[in-house]
Amino acid sequence: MFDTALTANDLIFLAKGAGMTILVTIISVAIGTVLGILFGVVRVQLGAALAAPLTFVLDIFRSIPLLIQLVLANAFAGMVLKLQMSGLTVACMVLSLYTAAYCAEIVRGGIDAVPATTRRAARSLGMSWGQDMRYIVMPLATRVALPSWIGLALGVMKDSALVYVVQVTELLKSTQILITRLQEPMFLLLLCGAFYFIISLPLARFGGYLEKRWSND
Amino acid sequence: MFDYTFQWKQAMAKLPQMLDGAVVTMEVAVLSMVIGILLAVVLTLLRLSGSRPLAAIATTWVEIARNTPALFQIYMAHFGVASFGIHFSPFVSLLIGITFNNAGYLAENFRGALKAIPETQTRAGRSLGMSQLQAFRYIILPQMLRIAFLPMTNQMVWAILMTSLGVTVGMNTDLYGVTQDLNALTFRTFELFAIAAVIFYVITKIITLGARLLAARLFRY
Amino acid sequence: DKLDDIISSGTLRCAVVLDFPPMGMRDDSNTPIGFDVDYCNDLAAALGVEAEIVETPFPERIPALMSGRVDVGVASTSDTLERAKTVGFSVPYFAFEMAVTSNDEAGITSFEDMKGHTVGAVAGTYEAIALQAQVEAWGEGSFRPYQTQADVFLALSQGQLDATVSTSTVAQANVQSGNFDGISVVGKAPFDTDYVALFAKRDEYGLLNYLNLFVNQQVRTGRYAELYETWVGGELPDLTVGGVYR
Amino acid sequence: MIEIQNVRKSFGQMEVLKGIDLTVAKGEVLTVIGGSGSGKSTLLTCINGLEPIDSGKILVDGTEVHAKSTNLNKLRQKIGIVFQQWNAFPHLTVLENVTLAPRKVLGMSKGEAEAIAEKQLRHVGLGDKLKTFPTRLSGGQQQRMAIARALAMSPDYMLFDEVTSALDPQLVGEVLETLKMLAEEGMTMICVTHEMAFARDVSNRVAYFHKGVMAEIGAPDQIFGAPQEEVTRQFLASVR
Amino acid sequence: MIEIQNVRKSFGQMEVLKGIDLTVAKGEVLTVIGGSGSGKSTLLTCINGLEPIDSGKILVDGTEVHAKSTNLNKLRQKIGIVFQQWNAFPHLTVLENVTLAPRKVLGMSKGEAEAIAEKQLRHVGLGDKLKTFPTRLSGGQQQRMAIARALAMSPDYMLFDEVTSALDPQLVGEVLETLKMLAEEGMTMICVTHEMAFARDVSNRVAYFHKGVMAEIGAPDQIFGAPQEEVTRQFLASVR
Ligand SMILES: Nc1ncnc2c1ncn2[C@@H]1O[C@H](COP(=O)(O)OP(=O)(O)OP(=O)(O)O)[C@@H](O)[C@H]1O
Ligand SMILES: Nc1ncnc2c1ncn2[C@@H]1O[C@H](COP(=O)(O)OP(=O)(O)OP(=O)(O)O)[C@@H](O)[C@H]1O
Ligand SMILES: [Mg+2]
Ligand SMILES: [Mg+2]
Repeated sequence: MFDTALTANDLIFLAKGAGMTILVTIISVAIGTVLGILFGVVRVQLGAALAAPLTFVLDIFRSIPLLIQLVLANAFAGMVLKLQMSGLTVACMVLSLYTAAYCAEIVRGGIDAVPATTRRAARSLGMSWGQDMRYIVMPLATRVALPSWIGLALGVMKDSALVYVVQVTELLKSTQILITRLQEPMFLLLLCGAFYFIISLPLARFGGYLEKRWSND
Repeated sequence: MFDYTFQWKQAMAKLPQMLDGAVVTMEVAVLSMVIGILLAVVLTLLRLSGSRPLAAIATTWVEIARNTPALFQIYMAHFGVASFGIHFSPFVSLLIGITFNNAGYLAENFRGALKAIPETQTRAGRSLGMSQLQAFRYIILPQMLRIAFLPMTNQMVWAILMTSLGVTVGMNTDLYGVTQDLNALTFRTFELFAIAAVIFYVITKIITLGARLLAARLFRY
Repeated sequence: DKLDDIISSGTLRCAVVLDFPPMGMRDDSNTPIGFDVDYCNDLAAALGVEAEIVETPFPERIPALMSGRVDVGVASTSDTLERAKTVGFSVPYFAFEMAVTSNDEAGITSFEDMKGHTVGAVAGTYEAIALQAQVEAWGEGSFRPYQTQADVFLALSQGQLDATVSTSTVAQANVQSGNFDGISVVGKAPFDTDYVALFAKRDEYGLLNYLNLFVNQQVRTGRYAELYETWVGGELPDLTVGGVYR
Repeated sequence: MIEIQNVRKSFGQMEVLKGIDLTVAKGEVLTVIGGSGSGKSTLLTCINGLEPIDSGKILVDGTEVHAKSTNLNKLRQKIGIVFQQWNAFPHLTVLENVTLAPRKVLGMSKGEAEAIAEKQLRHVGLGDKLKTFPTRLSGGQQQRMAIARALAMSPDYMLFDEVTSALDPQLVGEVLETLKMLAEEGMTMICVTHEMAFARDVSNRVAYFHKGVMAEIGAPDQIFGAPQEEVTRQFLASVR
Repeated sequence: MIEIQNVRKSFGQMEVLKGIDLTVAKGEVLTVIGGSGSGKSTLLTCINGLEPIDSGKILVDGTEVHAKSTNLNKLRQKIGIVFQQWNAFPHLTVLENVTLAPRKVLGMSKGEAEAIAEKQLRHVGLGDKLKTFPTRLSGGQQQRMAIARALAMSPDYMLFDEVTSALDPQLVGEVLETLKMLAEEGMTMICVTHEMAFARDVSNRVAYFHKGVMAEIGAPDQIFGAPQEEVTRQFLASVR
């Protein structure tokens, strides 16, 4: 099993795929988080009834397979809107909204976890809504939300394995390409799994650590 | 801009085939949940067993399930293990992949739920003369399942969504597989997948709603 | 129109399937090569632009075109009437015979032997559609579509599939590659010759017209024969059909 | 001066304040007593505009609190309020808790704000806890910190809502001492409390609330010694 | 008869029971009092084998509790125990709480178990709560349910560990009444409690625990009226 036809060239090829996985993840998580915070705050601010349309739309992203979202977005952008978008653009757009949908829930949970009395105290000191948000709610909500957010970011990285359908060659796809040439499925798959594992595990552990630390005070 | 002509009629004619696919999707999801829950209970017990090797096996399972893509797990269940001459049909491969994933995530949820149940509950059971297993079965487990019910519902929804990954291991009888086959024949990509999306959405809504009703019935306390 | 767009943009983006040797594959440095890759390069050269190879799995060829990710498909695409409702095809630029490849342990020596076995092909291809229909007609055995040609041969060599139907060129290339142990080409599949064509958006008449002429020129100039000799070898398939106007 | 004129307020169907009239003069200490749910807390949160009112008027130094044109953030700077539940900002040290509003709302420099904060914290007896996080403080210390935090904005009025009722008995004394000190320094205060001894000793007037109505108001001697209303008598009997 | 012979028990470094000798006769009511952390709860959980001991012996009707050969599940059927809190199984109705062990441990039929459960629940005054979930019960009712649950196993001994100390004052009485009733019926009981009046009125003997040692044991009159030990005197003075 350890004598492999894998060359340095192939490793670079795999690394490129890994780079693509990371790139897609970083872009999507960054945009998705900004949108998610926006949506989450809007939801809390409007209340359940007024925010119902937004809730509905975000819920759709959590109720349809990502694969279908990608295929549909791709088909819609190209066939219906006739936009010339690269696969990477479509992948990042879909994944960003997908991230935002989950992130909005996390943000909402975080904000809800800040006791109303603490916010009242801030407002009664003369702080504006924005100052209350900035100096009181955000730091406190972050403690509640960060561990789940780390979980979400890792989830997005793993889900980014599906963007192959819009012709983005990320880590798993690169692995499949090499399997085609080298015919060493088990070895290559283990290599690929190890890579995901190596990025995920420390971050996941860090999230667990934060959760433990912050839940104590 | 919208000079694309939608052909809904042609696509809608395929609805019966797609609904058949939805049934298969449900089969995979439900089976993977039932087996996944049982395995998760076992994994949880192993992690509590105090035996280091057993706990290590369980922990490895959980960590791999949670830290690699579901697609990877399914691909591995089909092409990976076949390197050792073990062959599973697409249906079974998909089922194994999703079940592996479910069990890992659920075991983690169960562990969290267990932490929330006071130690005195076991004590109360034991002091009534129950064995360790009886105390777990009749006192801890029901409470654990209640606390983990919402995460379990979410996992069920994910299981449904994950069935779409079956195409990578040659599955073509589930909803996604059927849709993809139809797409290959007609190339009405947008219409077909839009219908599939609606079906998926409806299924997940029925499940979350059903779970809510079930919870109201099961957990009257 | 599209033709102008391509020329003015300076790049021609071709959808090519890269796990379909010898039509499309990767060399040791994972660079795309193959008949289709060269064909695309020729077309780009004729247009006076740069070629860009966009890898597309079989099921994603047409969606890639429809979504504007590529300008033309040079992807060994069968010109079926059903598909022509959605995209525009050129005249055929290649023709495939269908061959049966089997795992040596399955004991299959002909197309008919496949009856009752687990067989497979690449989802969304001409041969997959035909084979699935045949399996249903036989009423026994089962059919599995995989996403890529590579997965099909991987499954075949692992023994997950007993046999597959694929284009004979692909079958030969894969068997000769030495990557797959224990499989061999055992016969022809009695399917019609699979004519494959270039494709573009169906309302891009200018571009489609250009493609037709280009295919014609490739044959006339002998470039077709030359590419065939490089990548496939053997008897050159006839791209014309007797007894009817095209 | 705080003027409350015929204020009414409902939550949904339930009318919680049924026409309250009340004036608190500069330098006065008013104690509000009354049963649970009688609307005492609601009145306080209406005074600094945290809750809207349905009708009537509240004027603070002549500014109408609930007028559209009123800048509430500005108004609240002169009305300090401390609540029953400790509402320390748990992510900030004691010093940061107190300096936050002066810096961000009043725009003070860090140095300026810290000087004031230290003064106020020493004032309430927390001079040695500046770098501590509130979770490490006892309940009584947290309440005193909340008082210092409000005082750091140099308010003209202070509202206290049962600041001792969530505390262990042995911690109540230290907080009441702080309130007494403030009263002696001439701060205008409205204190909702269940501590009758405090009400008697410290306040200029005592108001008794009953089911959303101010049933009786008067000097402590009068309310405790010779209540006019039957409901007041009953309430006092029940808490004694 | 429960015989405790020179029992020692440590948690890690800390010795919690430092050689306890004690015998409780059939029909006797023993009350155990003592400061927090003196080892009272630990002793009870050792008696029914929930905790192992380090040395010494505990015999229940002649059976050595911590012997390897002892079937603890069987032994525990004759020793009922009720804890300070978290006793109720929240996912089961009151009736199911009580029938669970008779059915699963004793193998009774559902009907049989329910008959017994209903009798015991009526006995403790919960005859009208059979279908209720414990979360809907007051703390006092929950404790009485826990007592009925233990009684449904027809135990020969009952151990009570501060069963009233997590209750609101007005609920304490009803639970103590239930204990008293049991005592009058002749149940052998060990009650750890802080309720001195109960200890005095109901028990045959009172044991005072101090830092893991049984400092004094005797009739209630003696312990409360003329304690021999200085530590007992101090303790009693502090709780009065
Ligand atoms: N935000 C709210 N929404 C709905 N009802 C409320 C709200 N705040 C208070 N109430 C109700 O208004 C009534 C008066 O409440 P308030 O807090 O003013 O009473 P209180 O006199 O301060 O009582 P306590 O002594 O218990 O603090 C109560 O019945 C309470 O339930
Ligand atoms: N499971 C345990 N692990 C470690 N230490 C323990 C454990 N249980 C009890 N202890 C310690 O043993 C000592 C005796 O505890 P125990 O609960 O028996 O005291 P107690 O007399 O019942 O006190 P209280 O009146 O507070 O209930 C305490 O110091 C306690 O912290
Ligand atoms: Mg109040
Ligand atoms: Mg105790």
